[in-house]
Amino acid sequence: MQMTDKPIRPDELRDLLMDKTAGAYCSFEGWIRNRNDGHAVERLEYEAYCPLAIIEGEKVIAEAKKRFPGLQAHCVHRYGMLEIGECAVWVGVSSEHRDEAFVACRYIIDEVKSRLPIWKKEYYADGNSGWVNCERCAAHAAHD
Amino acid sequence: MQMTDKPIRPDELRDLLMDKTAGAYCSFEGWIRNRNDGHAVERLEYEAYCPLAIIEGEKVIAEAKKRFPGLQAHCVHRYGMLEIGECAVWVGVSSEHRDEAFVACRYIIDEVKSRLPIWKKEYYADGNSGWVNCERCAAHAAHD
Amino acid sequence: MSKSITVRYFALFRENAGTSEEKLSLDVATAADLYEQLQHRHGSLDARAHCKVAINDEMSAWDAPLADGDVVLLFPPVAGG
Amino acid sequence: MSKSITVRYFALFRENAGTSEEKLSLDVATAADLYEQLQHRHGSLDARAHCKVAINDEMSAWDAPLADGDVVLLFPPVAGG
Repeated sequence: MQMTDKPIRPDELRDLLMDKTAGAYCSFEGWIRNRNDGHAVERLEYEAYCPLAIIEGEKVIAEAKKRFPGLQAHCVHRYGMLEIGECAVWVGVSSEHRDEAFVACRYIIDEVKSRLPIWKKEYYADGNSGWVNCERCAAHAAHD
Repeated sequence: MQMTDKPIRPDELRDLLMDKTAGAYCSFEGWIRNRNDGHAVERLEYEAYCPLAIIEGEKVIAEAKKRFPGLQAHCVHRYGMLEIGECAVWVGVSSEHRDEAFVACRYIIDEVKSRLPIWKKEYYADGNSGWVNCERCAAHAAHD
Repeated sequence: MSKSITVRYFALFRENAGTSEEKLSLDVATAADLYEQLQHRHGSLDARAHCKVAINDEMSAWDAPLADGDVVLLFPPVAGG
Repeated sequence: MSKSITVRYFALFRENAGTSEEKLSLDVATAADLYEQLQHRHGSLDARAHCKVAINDEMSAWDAPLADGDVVLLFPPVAGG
């Protein structure tokens, strides 16, 4: 698990997961898009508490590896100000077969999004800004 | 859908799917690994009937796009002789949210593997070689 | 009545047939009929359920009718990726 | 008995508190007690169930006891990725 304020390079990160025993590679990237919930978004600011984000991210990756022995996995998350189209988070997984590559990649991004101390603030075209609510809170609220 | 006898370049292919409205990107790669079913594999030969592989691949991608409007997707498959560690197939999908990116990426690779006229022959360390049985046939046989 | 059919074999089928293509004159109504006759001829085609057939470069059903001059592609079970 | 606690706020909590860190002298037994007192103080903290707390850089439970000199990090609901 890595936190960075520099652009993420998926091509270089992918190569770190290459392994002669791996037949499958699955990656996920979160990109900054120009709309959210109907608002025109101009850019996004990520605030992170890096020391604990790294520890919690390592835990998530360790959980995935424990579930699927032989798996290799890595995750990098940006912080700071990001422009439309930039990559905010990257997850890469390599494994023997594709089943576990997809499941583990999905598990890691889901847990990273909901457990790491990272927050995002959207800056809108109309000059306003706002902190983005967490997905799981919204999902829980919908069930309340 | 593209068939090629040249090395696949995931980094360049990914950039083709960038879109200001896309918040999620999922990719899958099939890599040549050095073992299969307990045999030490030295290299793999892919035979393809390209005209129909492309048509059928386009159908698969169209099915994914129909299911998830706004999705962008692309797939490239190698043919010819491949060495251990090389990328045999690449699938990339971008979409608004990550749910559909994962589901569509998985759908495309599953269908591509089972519907396109592509066959692979493994060359083993002991000098033997053999055509690889299809996954779905094996799965059906197991249920018979 | 006998029809002139060009048959193309791929992968394992090509190796078993010992050729990638042959022109045959056969009395067959459908692709399934053709497959059955070729099984007798080559002895080693897979169970048809896992195989696919294309007629004149279009994926077809096994009960598709064959016409004189058709090119039939016989695909063994696929395993891409 | 009153304890000296350093509280650090993040994201929305920082904006609501108007500061990223404050040292407080409070009579609190657990992180939950602290959170409740700060809700009265700042009036606008989220429902605790969606928030997380770390004590001295370790993720903690809300019923974890606080000791004199502890540094408590208050995390509003997260939304990474």
